[in-house]
Amino acid sequence: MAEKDKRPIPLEFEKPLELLRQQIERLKDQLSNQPELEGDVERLEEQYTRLQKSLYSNLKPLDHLAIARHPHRPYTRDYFDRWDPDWVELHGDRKGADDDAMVCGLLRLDNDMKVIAVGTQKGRSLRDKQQCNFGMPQPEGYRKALRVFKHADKFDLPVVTLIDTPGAYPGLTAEEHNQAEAIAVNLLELSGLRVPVVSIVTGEGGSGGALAIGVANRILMLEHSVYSVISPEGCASILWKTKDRAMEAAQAMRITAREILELGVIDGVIDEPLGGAHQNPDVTAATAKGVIIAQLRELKQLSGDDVRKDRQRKFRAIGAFKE
Amino acid sequence: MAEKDKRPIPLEFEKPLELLRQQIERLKDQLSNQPELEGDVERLEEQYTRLQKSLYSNLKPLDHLAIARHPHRPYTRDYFDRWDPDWVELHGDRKGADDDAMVCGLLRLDNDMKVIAVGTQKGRSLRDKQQCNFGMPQPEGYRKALRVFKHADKFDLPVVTLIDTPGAYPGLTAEEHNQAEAIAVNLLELSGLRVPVVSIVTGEGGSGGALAIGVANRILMLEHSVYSVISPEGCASILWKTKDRAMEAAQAMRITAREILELGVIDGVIDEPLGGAHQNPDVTAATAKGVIIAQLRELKQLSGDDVRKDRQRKFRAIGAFKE
Amino acid sequence: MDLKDWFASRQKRRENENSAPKPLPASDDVCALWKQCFQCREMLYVRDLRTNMSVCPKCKYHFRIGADERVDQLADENTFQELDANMTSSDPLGFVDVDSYSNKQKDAERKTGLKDAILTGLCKLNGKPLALGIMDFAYFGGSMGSVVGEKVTRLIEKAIENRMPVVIISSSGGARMQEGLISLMQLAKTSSALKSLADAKLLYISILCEPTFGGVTASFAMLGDVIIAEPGARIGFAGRRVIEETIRQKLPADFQTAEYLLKHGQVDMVVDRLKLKETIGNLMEFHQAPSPSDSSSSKKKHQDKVGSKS
Amino acid sequence: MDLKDWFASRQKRRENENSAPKPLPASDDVCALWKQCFQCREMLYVRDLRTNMSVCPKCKYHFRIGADERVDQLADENTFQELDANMTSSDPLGFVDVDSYSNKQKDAERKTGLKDAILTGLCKLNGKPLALGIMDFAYFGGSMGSVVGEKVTRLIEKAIENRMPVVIISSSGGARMQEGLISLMQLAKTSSALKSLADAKLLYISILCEPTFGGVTASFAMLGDVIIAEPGARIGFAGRRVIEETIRQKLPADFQTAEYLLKHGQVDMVVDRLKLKETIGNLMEFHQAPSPSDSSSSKKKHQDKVGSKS
Ligand SMILES: [Zn+2]
Ligand SMILES: [Zn+2]
Repeated sequence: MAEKDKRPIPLEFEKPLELLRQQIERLKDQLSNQPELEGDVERLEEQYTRLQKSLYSNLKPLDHLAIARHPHRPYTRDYFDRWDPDWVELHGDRKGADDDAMVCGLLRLDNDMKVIAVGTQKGRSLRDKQQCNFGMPQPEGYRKALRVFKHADKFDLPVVTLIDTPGAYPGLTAEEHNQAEAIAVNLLELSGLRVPVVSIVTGEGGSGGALAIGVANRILMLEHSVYSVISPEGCASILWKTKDRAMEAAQAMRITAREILELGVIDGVIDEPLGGAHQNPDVTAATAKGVIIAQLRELKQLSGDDVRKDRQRKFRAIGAFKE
Repeated sequence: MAEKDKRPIPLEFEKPLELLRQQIERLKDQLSNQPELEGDVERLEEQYTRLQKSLYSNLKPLDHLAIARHPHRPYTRDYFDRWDPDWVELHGDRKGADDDAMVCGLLRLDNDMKVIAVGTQKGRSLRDKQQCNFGMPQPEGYRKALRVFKHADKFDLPVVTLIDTPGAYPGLTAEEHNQAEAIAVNLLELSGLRVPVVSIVTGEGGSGGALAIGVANRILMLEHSVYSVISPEGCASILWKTKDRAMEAAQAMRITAREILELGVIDGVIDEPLGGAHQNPDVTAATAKGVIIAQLRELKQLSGDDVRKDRQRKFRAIGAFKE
Repeated sequence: MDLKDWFASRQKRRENENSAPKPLPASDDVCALWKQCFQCREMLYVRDLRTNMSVCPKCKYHFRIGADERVDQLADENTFQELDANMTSSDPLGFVDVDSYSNKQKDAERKTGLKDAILTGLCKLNGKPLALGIMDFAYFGGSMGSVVGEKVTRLIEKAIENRMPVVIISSSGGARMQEGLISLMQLAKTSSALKSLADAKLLYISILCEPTFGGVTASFAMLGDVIIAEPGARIGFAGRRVIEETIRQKLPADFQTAEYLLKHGQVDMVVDRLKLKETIGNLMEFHQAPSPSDSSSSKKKHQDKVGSKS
Repeated sequence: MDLKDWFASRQKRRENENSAPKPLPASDDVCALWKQCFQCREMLYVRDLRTNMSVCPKCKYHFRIGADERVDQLADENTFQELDANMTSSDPLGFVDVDSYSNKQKDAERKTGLKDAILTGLCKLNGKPLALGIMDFAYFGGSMGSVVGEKVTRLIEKAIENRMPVVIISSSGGARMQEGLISLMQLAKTSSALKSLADAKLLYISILCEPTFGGVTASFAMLGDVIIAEPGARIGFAGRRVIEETIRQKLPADFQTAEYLLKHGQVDMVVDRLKLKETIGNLMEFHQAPSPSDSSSSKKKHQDKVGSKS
């Protein structure tokens, strides 16, 4: 809710835009003394929008990644709060942990549209970030999500998941508590749900840790979000032995929403406001909500068996091979 | 297997018997010099058996408890090893722990009688005892058992459980990891299994921690085993504010096999060799195995639905009330 | 399973109550006008306390309350229909400690006006039908014997029969020793009933109140589809003292509190008593199957279409 | 997901191999006669090593072995019928790093004789039919792309069709980066197939070998009804180096070994390669549905009896 207080944080590729913005502001400061400058301001503002549009229509993969990781980017709780201010949070895996990197709740998207929503959460303040482990769930987080998925299945409630995570946490206890199994079991169980599942990649879709809540009937990505099998930095340091060549890796792996849509893995791309979702979280949330409701209305026509088959068929078909 | 090396450990109520045993041994030592004493030895040995029979037909509840807790008493692994020397152990809850207080395995009791067997394990040596936490499972142990119960249900394999535990472990992490939930979920899931379940209380049946693997179609108790809602010591210290009155508590709570059979909670009592199961583990194991096979043959006639109904009806009927 | 701690803490509280200043010790009626908060020590006017649902207005301490008061707080007015009102234990063991179990039962009934530690019935909540069970710690430390086990089971069966959600409010020291192994078996009986409820896909909300321990947490109390705890309520399997004796180590101050359980993933939420009815009503509404007018009908149509092939 | 560690460790091993004394460096044929044990440094005669299933007779070190050698060790002689032998990746991204993915694939095929990182087929084991998948780390670090995903999925489908158990032997660095998100989706595809296998109540035994990581553990490898690891095999989700960089802390020496996983409840058993066939055969026999001659028929009779009421 405190978005208005946030100072803009320009990204690397936005530097010319930022210079222009500063120029405009300087000019505006002089406006009370020199009202004749008003025309200049207008002209510069037009130029700003033109430049912004031009920059945003020529983004490189790493630019998308930078927007997806923007510190002001709306996170899962920002969407839940906007979609249903009265949403009820469900806590815990019932077995010893409540992973804050995974948020689960009961939401009413519309009068006749009750859903179970699950999403990874990055955390805004430093304290929040630490509490949420920078959006990297532990096995307990995936098992918390699983509990809630089963709850949804039991009560015939559709599932909505929001994906924004660098990946599952690579830690000592995470390994001890079987991070791999936690993810694998979610993949298996999600594939078997008899209720519709819609997933949106809202920021970073980081590997198996993202997919663990992303086995959905419909997968959508926000315009500037990314989804990849390994982070560009990780890929570069394996293939070129240096993280500096992340740009090449990002390019080679095709991590952006449009490219992944072309690959046929996802079902659609959701437009963001010019300059990215963080420029207008309200509009972004409203757009996303509209898309979800439309998808769910369609999926709710299917029987439990059919909705499950629909999901399994979707993943069954993904693969690129010759024989 | 090392039973023969074990020195006898006489129980409190066996003291007169022990004196007699020592007398016999002294006499036997003199036999080579004074063969005329042979008659005396025979006479004393007859007396020994008479006294033993008399003592063992007048046991008080705490005497049974002492036999049930006898350090030489056969434990779960002793039974499994005798029932099927080639049994295959299954380890772990898949989520971070392998609780040694809960042993799970695949056993062939007979040519056409494959079972999943689960039991609490106390441990013989001090090191073993510590490893097994003195037979007190952690929540992870109950969840390990649950995983195996579900495996049994999936593959249509009957379940056999052996109960010998002071109870679920009352520890800090046990509480943090939701010991109560681990037990409760097992009760619920066991009640729903579509395969036959047979349980034997082989030693101590300690409260909810015992019941968590004891929701069975048939519950049997070894002759000198006990089963109680709280330990006699615990009961005494609540009601009389002193553990010294455990005898009264044990009497009042009716914890012995015969009394519980009379209460109608269990289905049968399995005879032990004179002097207790530890006097002849081979015979005890063979008897128990025979009983299990007979019970399972009966239960295997039922369909999955019926075997489940049979179990649920059994517990549905337990209660003593007026209205 | 261990009532020891709870008897001990009850006694300590009683001592606290005794040592509290008694404003007007003349008659019981007057005496009952004031009550001291166990937590902040504030003297509270009993009528105000009641109006505030027995939550201290100063420090939010949630007092233990009786089953009747709970009915008033949760059920729509005059809708609560009690079930099995006259069920009592038949003392299967003829249990005697310092006194006989049956005498103790009579005593407890005289003091509390209850026949056992739970009140069950059908009612409406915000106009929606509900099967409601409420444990009362005042009767035998809320312990579960045959009567609690049977009434909980029948309540669940009634809910399945009438396709209603179930709410059970727990407050208990555990299984009742005086009925021996029969008490223990109530854990299995109630959990087995909940298996059938789950198969029927009916909602079960479990509310955990100060205190809930032993056989009750190890059965129906921890099996809710949604689990709610009241603030400050102590909840666990083993009692604090037993654990300290076992691990020979001091436990954290907030160990086994509702808030501690939330942090450790054991309850879905901690809800103030003043918002409890609203929360339950909301959850009931959320989990209600859609009315025949919407999606389910179109789904059925789809199935019919598939079915018409044969 | 991170292949980094595995490439690094493979390289280190290669260096070790290079630095090992070469008894007769004259020709490749002679060179291949001896091999040094990675663990105990003993020089081993290759033919002996093969006879001992590539397990060091001195220290029990389990060498990585190829898919063909596995077939010989597990399948009854001449029973293995390969499936999808000619499937290759179609390079959906046109991926290029220092070289193009398609060139690298050709290279890997030339070096290993394999078309991708898994061999699948139907066979018999102790006379019983079995669907068998074997990953080969030599091809692209055993990474999973479209071909591994598709062949595993088809193998499972074949098993469902023919009601056979499935055994998959894993050895993999994770998902294959060169196919991008399509590789990631193979995790979901294979896990979804295993859901259908589970619904069909067919046995799936997963065997984890040195090394198994990333996307393979995070999908089919960790979903076995029974999970077996080979001694000393390193198994995990994230690579050791990534974890050390993340937590800035040294990890235990035995971290992520088969034995460590056993202690932490993640695998059912650690089984020597020399006993692997026997163990699998035993498990297959144990989980086999009873033949029509015994209990199931009497059960059916019982059901008929119930059915005859209507
Ligand atoms: Zn107060
Ligand atoms: Zn060696």
